[in-house]
Amino acid sequence: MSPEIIRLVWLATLDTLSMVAVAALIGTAIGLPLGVFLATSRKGELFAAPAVNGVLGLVVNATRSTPFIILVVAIIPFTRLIAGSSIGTAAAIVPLTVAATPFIARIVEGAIREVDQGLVEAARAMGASPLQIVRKVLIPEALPGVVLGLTLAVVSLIGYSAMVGAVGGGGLGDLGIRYGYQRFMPEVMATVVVVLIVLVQAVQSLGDILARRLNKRLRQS
Amino acid sequence: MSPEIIRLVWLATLDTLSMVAVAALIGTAIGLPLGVFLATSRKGELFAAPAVNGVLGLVVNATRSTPFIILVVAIIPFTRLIAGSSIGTAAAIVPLTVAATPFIARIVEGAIREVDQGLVEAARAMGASPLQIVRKVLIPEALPGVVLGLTLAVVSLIGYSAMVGAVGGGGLGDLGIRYGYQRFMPEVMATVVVVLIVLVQAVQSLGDILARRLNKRLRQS
Amino acid sequence: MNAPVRVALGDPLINPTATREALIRFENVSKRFAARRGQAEVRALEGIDLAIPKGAIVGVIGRSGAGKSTLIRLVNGLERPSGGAVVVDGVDVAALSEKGLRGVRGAIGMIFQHFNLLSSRTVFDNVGLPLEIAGASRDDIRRAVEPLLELVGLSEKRDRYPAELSGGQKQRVGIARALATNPKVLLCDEATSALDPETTSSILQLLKRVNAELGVTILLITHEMPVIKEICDRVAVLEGGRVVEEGDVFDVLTRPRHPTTASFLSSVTGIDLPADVTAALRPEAVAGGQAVVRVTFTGENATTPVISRLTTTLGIDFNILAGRIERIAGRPFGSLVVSLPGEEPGLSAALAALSQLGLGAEVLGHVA
Amino acid sequence: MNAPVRVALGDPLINPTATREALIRFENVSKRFAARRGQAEVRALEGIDLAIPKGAIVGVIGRSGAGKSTLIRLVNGLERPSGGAVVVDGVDVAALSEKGLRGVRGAIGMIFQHFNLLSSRTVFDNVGLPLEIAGASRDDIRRAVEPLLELVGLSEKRDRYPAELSGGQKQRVGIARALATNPKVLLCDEATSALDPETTSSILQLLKRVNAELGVTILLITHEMPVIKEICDRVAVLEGGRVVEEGDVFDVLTRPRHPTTASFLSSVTGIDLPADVTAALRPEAVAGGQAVVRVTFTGENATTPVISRLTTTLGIDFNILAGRIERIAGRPFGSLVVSLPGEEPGLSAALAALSQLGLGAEVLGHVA
Amino acid sequence: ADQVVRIGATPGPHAQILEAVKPVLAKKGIDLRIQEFSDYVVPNQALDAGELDANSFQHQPYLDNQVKDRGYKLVSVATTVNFPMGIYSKKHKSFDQVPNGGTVAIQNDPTNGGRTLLLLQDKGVIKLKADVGFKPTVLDIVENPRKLKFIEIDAAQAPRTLDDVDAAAVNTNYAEPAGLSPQKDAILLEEPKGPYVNVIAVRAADKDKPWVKDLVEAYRSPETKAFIEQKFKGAVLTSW
Ligand SMILES: Nc1ncnc2c1ncn2[C@@H]1O[C@H](COP(=O)(O)OP(=O)(O)OP(=O)(O)O)[C@@H](O)[C@H]1O
Ligand SMILES: Nc1ncnc2c1ncn2[C@@H]1O[C@H](COP(=O)(O)OP(=O)(O)OP(=O)(O)O)[C@@H](O)[C@H]1O
Ligand SMILES: [Mg+2]
Ligand SMILES: [Mg+2]
Repeated sequence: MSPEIIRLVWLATLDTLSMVAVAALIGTAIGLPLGVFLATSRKGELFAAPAVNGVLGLVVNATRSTPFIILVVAIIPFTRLIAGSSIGTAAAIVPLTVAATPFIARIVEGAIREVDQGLVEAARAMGASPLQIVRKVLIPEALPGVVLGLTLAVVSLIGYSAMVGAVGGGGLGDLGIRYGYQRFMPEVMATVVVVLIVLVQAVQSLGDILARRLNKRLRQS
Repeated sequence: MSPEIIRLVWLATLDTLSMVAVAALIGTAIGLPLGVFLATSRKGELFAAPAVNGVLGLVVNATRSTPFIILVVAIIPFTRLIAGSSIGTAAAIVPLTVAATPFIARIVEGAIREVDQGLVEAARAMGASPLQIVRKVLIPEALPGVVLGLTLAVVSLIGYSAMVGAVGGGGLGDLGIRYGYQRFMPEVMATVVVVLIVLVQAVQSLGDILARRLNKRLRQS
Repeated sequence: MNAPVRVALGDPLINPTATREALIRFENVSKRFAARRGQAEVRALEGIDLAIPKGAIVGVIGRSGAGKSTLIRLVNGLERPSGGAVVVDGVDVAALSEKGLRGVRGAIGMIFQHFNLLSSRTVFDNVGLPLEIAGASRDDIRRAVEPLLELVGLSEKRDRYPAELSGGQKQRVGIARALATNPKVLLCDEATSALDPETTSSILQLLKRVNAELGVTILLITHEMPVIKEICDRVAVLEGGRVVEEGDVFDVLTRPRHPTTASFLSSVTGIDLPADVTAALRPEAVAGGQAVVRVTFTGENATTPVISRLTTTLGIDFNILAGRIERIAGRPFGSLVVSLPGEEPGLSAALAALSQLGLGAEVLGHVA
Repeated sequence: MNAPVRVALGDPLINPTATREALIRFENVSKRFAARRGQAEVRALEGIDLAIPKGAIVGVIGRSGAGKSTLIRLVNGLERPSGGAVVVDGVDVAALSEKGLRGVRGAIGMIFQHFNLLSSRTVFDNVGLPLEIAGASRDDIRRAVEPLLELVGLSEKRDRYPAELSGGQKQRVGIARALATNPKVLLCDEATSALDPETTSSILQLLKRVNAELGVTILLITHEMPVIKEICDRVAVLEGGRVVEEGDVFDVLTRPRHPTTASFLSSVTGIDLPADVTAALRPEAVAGGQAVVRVTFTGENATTPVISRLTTTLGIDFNILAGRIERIAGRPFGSLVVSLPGEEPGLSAALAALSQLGLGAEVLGHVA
Repeated sequence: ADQVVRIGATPGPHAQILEAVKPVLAKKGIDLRIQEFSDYVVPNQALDAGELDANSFQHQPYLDNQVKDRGYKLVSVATTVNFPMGIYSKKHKSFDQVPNGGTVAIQNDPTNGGRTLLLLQDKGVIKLKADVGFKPTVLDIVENPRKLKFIEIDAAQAPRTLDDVDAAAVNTNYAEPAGLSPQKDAILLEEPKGPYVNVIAVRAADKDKPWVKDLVEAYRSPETKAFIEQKFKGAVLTSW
């Protein structure tokens, strides 16, 4: 493999890392509260607001159902507003984040729903406000599940990031597609895939270990 | 909108439904046991087989990390073996399934990990075999979480299915991209997106209701 | 009667000179769990009228499933009544919004039957949780939690997670947590059910102390009669969702009017006959045999040397087979099963003498 | 000693003529929970030697955290010992693989301290679970489960989910579940801790019956001394992970050699003095006052009319202040706190007479 | 400092050729920044929005259509290269052998797919609606006497489907790396003239800027031509 290719792979790796990291961070920053809200705002629940819940659910579903490439184009004006440009790696972060957020929200929602209602009751009995219940009970108790879910989301994001080639996003997936798929250079494709696997394996292992560390429910004998 | 377009949308909807349904079914059929195994085969666990767990985890990660389009190309021989051809809707189901399976496996893994270890202990104390523990304890107890996770997977599959246009898979996403996006027929794009949203909304609501029905842990007052 | 107006659960509660007005009052409260596919509605509580005086320790007893937990959960609004009013310190909590309840709940500590400890928090942090919620500083939390852990004997387990604790240790964490905020009202749902007698006794002493020193009103569910005996002022007996008996502990325990109460008491007053004696009992007098008589002490006369006096007066040999005499709410109470010569007229004379001394006397049967 | 060879837990176990050889034997067993970031290792059990005779009901008591649950969990291999052997019916379960354990476990029923009911199954299906696991047919399951539900009083709750049950109802489901497969060994971890006295008593009767009729060996953890008294043959006292006392229930309960046992017993034998008496006690004799004496009955002499005899013999008035006499393992046992004239030489004479009658007598103090 | 020119291209030959143009242009003091898009819509959109200065990935009819549909103010300033479209088969020696009802893979993007349909019309295989312009779709087929089944797939995927179909349309840029020679292997080949010569497009306002002239010159330089001939061995034809 030529040093040129190695340089390309290296740069693409950095691109992927930065895109995924930023999108995951922002996606979590928005998706986490959104997911918590989705999980707790149905009728009779903590933040009971069934109407808002319905609307947000619809927005989340709409975002999730739009094919990524259509989403990318549909939000170009927004992307330009945020990133100053609609093309390039920085710009690609915007649609990636928009796609990641509802995904993360749904994952967080699922994890929050698993929290023992008895604990919520205990906190309610202490006079906790809904926000306190979220911060002190729901999130800490759901944390192992949330971490596993975020791992899933980050890995999915790495996959998604391959699609931002449409707006010149770059990154490993795009490199693999451009060189490996369209230019028929199997060795680039193979290199890219190997790097991706290493990356995903690292993310997954990290997520697993963290989730296990955070899980205090297991009797460890 | 011309009747021709309506017909196209209708056919595409059927394509999407069939692709997603088949991929989800097969993906679940394989991903469910795989996820259960991933969740229970680490050191000291039910099916303790750390080596196999490691290898399977790697395979799952490899599949998840490969960009979809590269995956499509990489498994063409396999697709041809299964579907008799590497192109068309039927053939598209193969890579969709291959992509969905590890995703579902990870989701199931997460849900299974949430099951109270006390219940596993109770079953062990009854002399249950690992398979019985899976069938009678882990899966039923994790079911609400699994159903929510499968909902997430199906919605993601609907998104993925937009990408199988590359191998002539057809379906709503592909239609939206080709006609709405590339040929600039905004009304097709809008129609497709609306149908997709309705579809996703239906899947999500169904999943939510089912998960709630299956959850017997809530005190309902 | 106080109109149900929102009043802060503030200082007045700890005023030790307060008269024994009701701090918590159930007014014709009912609670039903709605019917569910194929399952009938459950009437967990029905027409409950009950007053918990300020500063009192009130016990609630009843069979499993009688509605005790449901009753206690109504007080802090964890469960909403299907009918009636639950008035706490003048406020009908049933009518309060979840937000309105928050203020009331801050002054109510609760010990849960199933502990409800946060698995993600250490023992220390679990006990500190209500303080965190109340907005206490890190230092204040430490100052409050550490002595509490000492009190419940868990200082050593300070940084352990609930999964690493034994059942009783978890329960003690729950107790410490409920006491952390110096609540004005303490709701205890089987607070000592997982504890050994010694630990139970030390927890009860603790509850007694917070009651006496801080005027904390305690509503306590238990199925252990010794607990009621030991610390309660009043007791209510639930049966099938209704209060079938209620009153001063001494009165209820010594003169139970309802069969449930009576049957519960058998475990505490030793009214049950030993099995070997029961087996030998005959209904008719046996020549040269003994009569088995239950002598009941109802408090007033337990200080007079009854048995000796009978012996000296009538010249009868009493043999104590079984029984128990103890203090209930400070007064001696109990019963003894004794055997004495079963032939007339000695027996009748003995019985007459016993009742003259103010003792209950009941011939259970005869043995050879 | 049996070599630890794999033997099916089959019919031999229910052979009522079997001699009382040990069915379960702990041989120098220790159990440690490994140290964890910043947390020391926990030595839950240390040098446990204990034999559970076939067909016996053996109780285990001890303070919260003493290691009782850990001990019981070793029997069916839910916990693996850090050292020593746990021999069940000749098989060292500690040496068995998880797979090997399965056969042994099929013959062991377990009632968990925290119930461990499947939230996704109804009451009926929870009780039926062990039968399903054993491969029973739908009909067999119904035939086995329905009478069990009847026995524990939950027929009405048949199709309810655990979340809809009260604490005691959950516990009863756990009990029914443990009995569903007619196990040869029953491990009960606080099986009645959430139950009222009446329900407890009916559950104990049930356990007694399965023990007597089916020869089920029962290892039972409890902190309720009445439970031990009521059904156990033998009892072991755990303290800090060690067996500090073990033996026949009557022996251990009547002549406790270890302070823990003694302090546990105070709740059952009424050895504690009433608080008001304690407060008035003085160490020195008071002119014209009374001496407070604890008279201990140790079974042999509880059938002689001691008090009356003393009265007639010495002409002393005894006043019973408190105390309890009851049957433990069929023999009367207990103590009475009595007051009698405190002046010498009458007091010494009375004490001498008491000890001559084989009674323990201890002067606790004097009151005016 | 040097002037920067941002140019968009699709991956493959377009981008590869621009990489060869880059050093030539550098000598004129222009830094050519190549931005690849694996999409046909975004490059025009980005150019129109001012996020690119030029692009080089499309032919004139496609540009005209985009301008018409979306109102872009873009013009072409030079023709560049041509990739003759070919139809290939692994199963048949000539297109006549393709049986009735046989399957033919065509590209699923409007430019290439339409171009293939027009090629098939030219060769008398099918007949399209009159006046369909340059981007007919399979829906525009009015006569299909051999009942051919058209399967639309990704352009890059085409060579990989040859085992599954009777024939597949493959752009030359994808044929060559897949080991197919347009001259030797194609069973139908586009005439090398036609409207499908690619162009360099810029914003109308920029078309007289000096850098445009430099860019065109560099593109059409002998160095570039030599690169194309050596690299693509006849699969890419230059228009100058
Ligand atoms: N997984 C664990 N990790 C660390 N320590 C543990 C673990 N499980 C139990 N322990 C400790 O071991 C000791 C014995 O616990 P065990 O549950 O056997 O007590 P117990 O006698 O059953 O008490 P209780 O009557 O309160 O249920 C306790 O001090 C407990 O904290
Ligand atoms: N969510 C619910 N849905 C239906 N029935 C319920 C629900 N919660 C409680 N019940 C029923 O209400 C009755 C009263 O329950 P509660 O928990 O108050 O009993 P309890 O007196 O506390 O009993 P225990 O001593 O066993 O804890 C029981 O029959 C129980 O099955
Ligand atoms: Mg209860
Ligand atoms: Mg225990």
